[in-house]
Amino acid sequence: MTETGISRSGKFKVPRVVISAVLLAILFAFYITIQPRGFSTYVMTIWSNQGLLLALAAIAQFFVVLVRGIDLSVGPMIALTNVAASHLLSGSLGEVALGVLLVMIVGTGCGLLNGLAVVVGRIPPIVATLALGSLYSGVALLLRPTPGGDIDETLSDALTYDVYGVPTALIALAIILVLVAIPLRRSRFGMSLYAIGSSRDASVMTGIRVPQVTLAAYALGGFFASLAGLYISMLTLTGDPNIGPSYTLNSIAAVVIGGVALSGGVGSPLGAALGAFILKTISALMFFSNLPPLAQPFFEGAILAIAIALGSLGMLRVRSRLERFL
Amino acid sequence: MTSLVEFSAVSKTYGGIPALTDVSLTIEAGAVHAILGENGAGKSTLMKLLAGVITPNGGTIKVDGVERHFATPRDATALGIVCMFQELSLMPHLTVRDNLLLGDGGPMLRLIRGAAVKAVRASLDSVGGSHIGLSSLVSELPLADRQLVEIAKAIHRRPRLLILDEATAALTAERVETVFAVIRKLRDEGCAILFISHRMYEIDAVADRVSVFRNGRHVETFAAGTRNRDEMIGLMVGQPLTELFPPRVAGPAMSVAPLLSGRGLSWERGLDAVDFDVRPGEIIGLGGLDGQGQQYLMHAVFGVLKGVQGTLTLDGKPLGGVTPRRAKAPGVDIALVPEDRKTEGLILDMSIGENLSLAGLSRKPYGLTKAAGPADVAVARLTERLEIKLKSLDDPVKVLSGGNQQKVVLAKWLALSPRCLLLMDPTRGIDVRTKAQIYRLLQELAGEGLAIILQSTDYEELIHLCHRIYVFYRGRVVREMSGDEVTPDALIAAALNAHSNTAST
Amino acid sequence: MSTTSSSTTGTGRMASWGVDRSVVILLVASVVVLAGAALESPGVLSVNYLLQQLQIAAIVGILATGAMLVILLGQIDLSVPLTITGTAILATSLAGSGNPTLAFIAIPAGLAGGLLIGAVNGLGVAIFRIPAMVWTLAVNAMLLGITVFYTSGAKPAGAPPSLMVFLARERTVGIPNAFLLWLVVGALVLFMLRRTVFGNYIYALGQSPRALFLAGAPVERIIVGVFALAGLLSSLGGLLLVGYANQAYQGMGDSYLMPVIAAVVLGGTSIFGGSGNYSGTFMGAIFITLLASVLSLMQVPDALRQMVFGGIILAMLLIDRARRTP
Amino acid sequence: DTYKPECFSPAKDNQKTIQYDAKKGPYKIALVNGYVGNDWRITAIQSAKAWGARPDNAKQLSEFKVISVGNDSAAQIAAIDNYIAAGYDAIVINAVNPTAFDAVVKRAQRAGVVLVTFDNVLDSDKIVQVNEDQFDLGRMKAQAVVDGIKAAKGDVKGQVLEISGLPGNSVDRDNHEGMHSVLDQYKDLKVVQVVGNWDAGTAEKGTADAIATNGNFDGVMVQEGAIGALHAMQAAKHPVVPIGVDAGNGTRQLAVEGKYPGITAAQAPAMSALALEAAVVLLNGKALPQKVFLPIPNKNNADLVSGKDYFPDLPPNFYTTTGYPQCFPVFTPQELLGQDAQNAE
Ligand SMILES: Nc1ncnc2c1ncn2[C@@H]1O[C@H](COP(=O)(O)OP(=O)(O)OP(=O)(O)O)[C@@H](O)[C@H]1O
Ligand SMILES: Nc1ncnc2c1ncn2[C@@H]1O[C@H](COP(=O)(O)OP(=O)(O)OP(=O)(O)O)[C@@H](O)[C@H]1O
Ligand SMILES: O[C@@H]1[C@@H](O)[C@H](O)OC[C@H]1O
Ligand SMILES: [Mg+2]
Ligand SMILES: [Mg+2]
Repeated sequence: MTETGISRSGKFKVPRVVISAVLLAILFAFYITIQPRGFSTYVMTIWSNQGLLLALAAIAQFFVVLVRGIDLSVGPMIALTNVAASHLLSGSLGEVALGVLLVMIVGTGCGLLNGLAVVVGRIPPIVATLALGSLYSGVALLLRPTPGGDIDETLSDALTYDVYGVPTALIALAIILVLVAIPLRRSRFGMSLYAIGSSRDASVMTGIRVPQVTLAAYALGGFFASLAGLYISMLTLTGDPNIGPSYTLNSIAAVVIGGVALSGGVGSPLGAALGAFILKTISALMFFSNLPPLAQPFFEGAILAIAIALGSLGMLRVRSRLERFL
Repeated sequence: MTSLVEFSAVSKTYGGIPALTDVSLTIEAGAVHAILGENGAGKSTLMKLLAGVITPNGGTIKVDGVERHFATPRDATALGIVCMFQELSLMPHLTVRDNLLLGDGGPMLRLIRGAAVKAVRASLDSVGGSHIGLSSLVSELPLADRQLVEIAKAIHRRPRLLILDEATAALTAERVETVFAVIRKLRDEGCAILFISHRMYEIDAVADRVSVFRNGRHVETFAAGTRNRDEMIGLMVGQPLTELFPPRVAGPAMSVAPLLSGRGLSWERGLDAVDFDVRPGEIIGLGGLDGQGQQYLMHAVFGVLKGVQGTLTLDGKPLGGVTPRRAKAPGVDIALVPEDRKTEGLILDMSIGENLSLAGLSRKPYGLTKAAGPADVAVARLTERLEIKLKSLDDPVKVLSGGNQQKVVLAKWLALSPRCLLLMDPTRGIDVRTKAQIYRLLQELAGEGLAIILQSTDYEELIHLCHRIYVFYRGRVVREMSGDEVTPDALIAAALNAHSNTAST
Repeated sequence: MSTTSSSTTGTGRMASWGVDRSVVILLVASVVVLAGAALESPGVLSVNYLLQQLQIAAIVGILATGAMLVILLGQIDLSVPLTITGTAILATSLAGSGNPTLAFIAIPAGLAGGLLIGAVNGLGVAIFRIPAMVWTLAVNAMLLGITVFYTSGAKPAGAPPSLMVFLARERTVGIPNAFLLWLVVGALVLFMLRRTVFGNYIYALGQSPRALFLAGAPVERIIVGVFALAGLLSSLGGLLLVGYANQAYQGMGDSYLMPVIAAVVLGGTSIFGGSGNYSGTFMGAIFITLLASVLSLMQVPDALRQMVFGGIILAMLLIDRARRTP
Repeated sequence: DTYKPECFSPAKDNQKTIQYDAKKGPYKIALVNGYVGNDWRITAIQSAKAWGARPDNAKQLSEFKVISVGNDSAAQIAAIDNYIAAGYDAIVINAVNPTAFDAVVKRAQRAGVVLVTFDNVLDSDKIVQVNEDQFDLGRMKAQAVVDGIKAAKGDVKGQVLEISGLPGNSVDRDNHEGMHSVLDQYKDLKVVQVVGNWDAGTAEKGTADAIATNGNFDGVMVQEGAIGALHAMQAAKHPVVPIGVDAGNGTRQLAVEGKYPGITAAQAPAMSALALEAAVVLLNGKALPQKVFLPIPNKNNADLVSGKDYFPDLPPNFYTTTGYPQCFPVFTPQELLGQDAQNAE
């Protein structure tokens, strides 16, 4: 879980998060340069809003991937909570607050259900979340066959603009990351999440309550998916049952770009968030690049592929071929 | 002495097949209790019952005189019973600090404080791990250090009963001594220790009491020192064993041209200008403290490593660009029995037959049908020659005992009629009887002209089997020994001397 | 709770020709689905309806065959949608080019395209050791970009190769040609898996790449080979689809990814690799096709359809689990 | 007193007019399209460009960008936000979701950016919508089918196939509701709905599947992509039944060749050009009705005239309705085909 450190050969290894951060900084600088308006609060704000949304989805994915799972229901959970929000997030302040809570409960509940299917039902995560995701999409469509509904605008304004020139989305992300990082690194619960991803058998032998902690990881995934669902509601002021699909795969891509190992036990929420912002910056960059628009999807894909391949370049440097088959 | 744990008439079956039958045994505080037995005798089963990994089918287990039923390892830990399996309980991607902290089972959500970290450091230091950094990742530690962390982790929980199931199997003599010191200290503080090892000299060194198991039954318990080695082996095997090591056979003359030679072999992470030769019919040993580059040399020769400098010559001709695939190709004919038979040597869920034919598959017309070829005929002969005990070739290989699994690995390679055989700690965790069989086999193979390189953590087997021994330190060969020079003391001294010599420069 | 032994199926006999439990469950489930539908509309029991389903199942089945090979390695191929679409567009534009030479090579070119895409997937996984889930996703994104660019985002021009129309739509002695083609493909793959060295390697690699590498097997080549073969099969499925739909169209592959994976998994192939029987995949494809057809026949609203689809897959996996673990 | 009322005619239920402060040209305008997978959309993009290429209009534009984001509302919001941030004067939107843009509309207004929406319009009364009555379009197609069934059977019963469009978009919703406003009156009529995504390929596969599972139909309605549906019917040797379908060149040819009774009706892809013009007009400071409804180009199949309503010598993917003569000279095929289908500047 500490990604820094001196490797055995004595050479200093650059922490994975730093690589992601530098990559993001470079991409962002590019973006600002070719953005016709240059750097402005508004440009920052919309960049942050778009980034936060995917970052929340990526953090949702992170918790599940951390315990060596995968959550293909992130998108459907986002859609379902978004739809739920469109039914619940209007009215008086109290009603809206209650609505937010209920939406979080819906998301956490979905995550818990995923966890139960995996832990109790012992179905491999990839298929369990695939099947349950289909269920959640169905419920979302049932609750709102076509887009619509009402979302409280004051709340939306508060969360999608800026405070003294600093985008609220960035502030929110910073708070979330700090709140998550501390217990994750410094409590036994947090370390247990890493432990389970690193070696399930060893965790059992160590006396960690593996089933409970794994369940909690899935529930946390659902919780963060609900935050993404809420934030999408803030951005769109509507409930849309079809909003989900791109988030599932993009959350996985973000997590990988951010240095979270799909094999579990490695990575951080900060990494996941950085991965999300990298992806979003790439697509924003495409926008103002002078590439022919029809060629943009290809370059977006190609850059994604290159970013992923770069992350894996280490494999070519591996000196012992056995390390490739850990 | 007070009895801490009491087994009465405990039985355990796996799918109807008995693993432990009607075992009664008491374990006393303040003593090191060794459990002896062949592979499959039920030693690990006994430990797993105590550790709450499995539950008995019959009989009772009392702790402090109270009958207990453990559902999970947590229940056992709560009573101060701590188990050390072979590397099972370390989380590779976590730091040493976190591995140790997680074991002590505090409240889930409270934040860890500095005092807890200090305690971790102290535990690690007390087992001789002061050179290990708390923030190193376990996956980056050499095997021996991992083992120390494992031990520290067990001790960190302040056990009342510490179980070591072959926990020293990967350690060389010097490190074992460190562990023993810890064990003795714990014992003197009143802790009970259950100790399992297949190395007789370790039992001699550390045990206070010895219990022998055979075929899942408790045969006898006696005070250490009241039986000699042969008697103990007799109890384990059920009949007297003539000899563990076959009589020495002289190696080929130095004038015989080497089959395989290495010159100036270097590899950035652990080999430094190593020269070696091995002749047909010769058994050479790689000794020294563990993790000094012996394993890397094996991997370098078999083409596992990338970027190895220096030259390898086979039959006097240079051999370049080796990969495992090329190493085993006809004309080169090198075979490797890897270090960890469960993840490297075998595919546990596949059948014995499939495992036996795995290396030889490439000898079939590529990609075409699996019809029997010469290698398969050889496999059939070898299962007999190696006396592999199996019910059916279609059973998964994981149902075999450790010794028989190792024989499968050997047979799979011998079927290709290699000219050079690389063996990485081939008898680790294997019982005396099987060891003796393997030793005899190796000597026969050498007699037939096979060149053998044997890396081992067991100094006895290096001494008794090898014609020449290269002693490693920090990736270099620091000493070459042969003939009568090779005695236990000389070998250990060489490894340690190398240590102090190099350390002082 | 057994924790120390990681035994998954309890049997190491992967090389048996035997019909396993998944097939029986799927057979029963198919009969139940048909019987249930027959209460509503007895027409589903007509020979013609059933043959029609076999025709559609053939497309799913051929795609599932490729997916199964990859899953046997413990990997997954998410580039299936655009492999289908991309190679379909390639073949139709050649076939409709008006140039007889180009039209003649339309089918081989489409298949070669699939092989090539698969090889690219395999190289990323084998050489860079990028998790297939991410790499194939990136490849999919690039392919999407290429097809968008090539077709200007519109309906691709061209015509279906007449052979594909014949294979996908016509019948021979009353049996859909597509189904016959599937039988041939299935038999070849079954033979490969059971009787060839390559087949043995595939299972072994799924179980333990490390041990297989140390046994001196060409691990990288096997991985690339399997992905290439899977790409080939995806493109064959795509070409059949072209014949059936009479054209190539954007997004034609999108709706196949999930059902295909579901078919393989319901068929008892372990998502972790190393075990699975082709008979299971075969029945899985038929069951999934029947289920989809019956749901649409009964005009179940989309919302409910998704829920039923997810729910049934989940239920069947749970039944299967419950039977496997006493 | 709105601009060119004979062209920008208000919908029956239009409530208000919209006018902004005049800005000095030339303007930076972006067209943000969602889905692009069919001929209609391609022609729409070509039409917008063709309009921009006419010399009088070109003078008004300093920059004109067209982008298609796919059927993803978050991506479309991101695109619009990006253009707002980049200081565009007006943004023309064919929206993938009618309700998801309220927040963006607000952001645009704060930034002083003029928004115009067309085809799949936003459910918003704060910006100008350029469309035709999509509900009525659906109603018209269903009515023609029902009438056809009654003419053939004397009674409206049996089963009909409805190939709907891209879920979540407003045109799909309104067409569907329009169709059902007719169909739901007949208790003995079973409606089998298949999602066709406005795409000929999907429609063809969907029709083939539907015939395979349900047997023959007594009438077929297609929002868009009827070429595929008609092909599938031919392949399945489906009898000729009344249809209510789109007005692509290929569809009309097939309808005439197959002697299908019913109606071909659509909207002109040139609607995009009109929306672009609306944006320029608004930037000029002139007023427009908030909700503009254009007439629905439609023709009974029996009345289709070769060379006037459809063109056997032009490709099937050509769209028969190329403009609104009451607004500006109809685009010639050459003018449209001269524009690359690329979404470029
Ligand atoms: N999980 C299991 N399933 C089935 N049989 C098992 C299982 N574990 C152990 N056995 C069987 O129980 C018997 C006792 O095994 P155990 O592991 O206790 O032997 P051991 O004395 O520890 O051997 P070794 O010296 O190889 O470690 C053996 O016959 C073994 O095959
Ligand atoms: N799932 C299983 N089914 C049947 N037998 C098993 C199973 N798991 C383990 N065994 C048996 O239990 C024995 C003991 O297992 P264990 O894990 O202790 O291996 P081992 O033989 O001691 O090898 P090692 O030297 O690695 O300790 C094995 O030899 C094997 O015979
Ligand atoms: O409005 C529809 C348009 O958006 C779609 O692309 O094609 C068909 C039209 O009816
Ligand atoms: Mg054991
Ligand atoms: Mg053992």
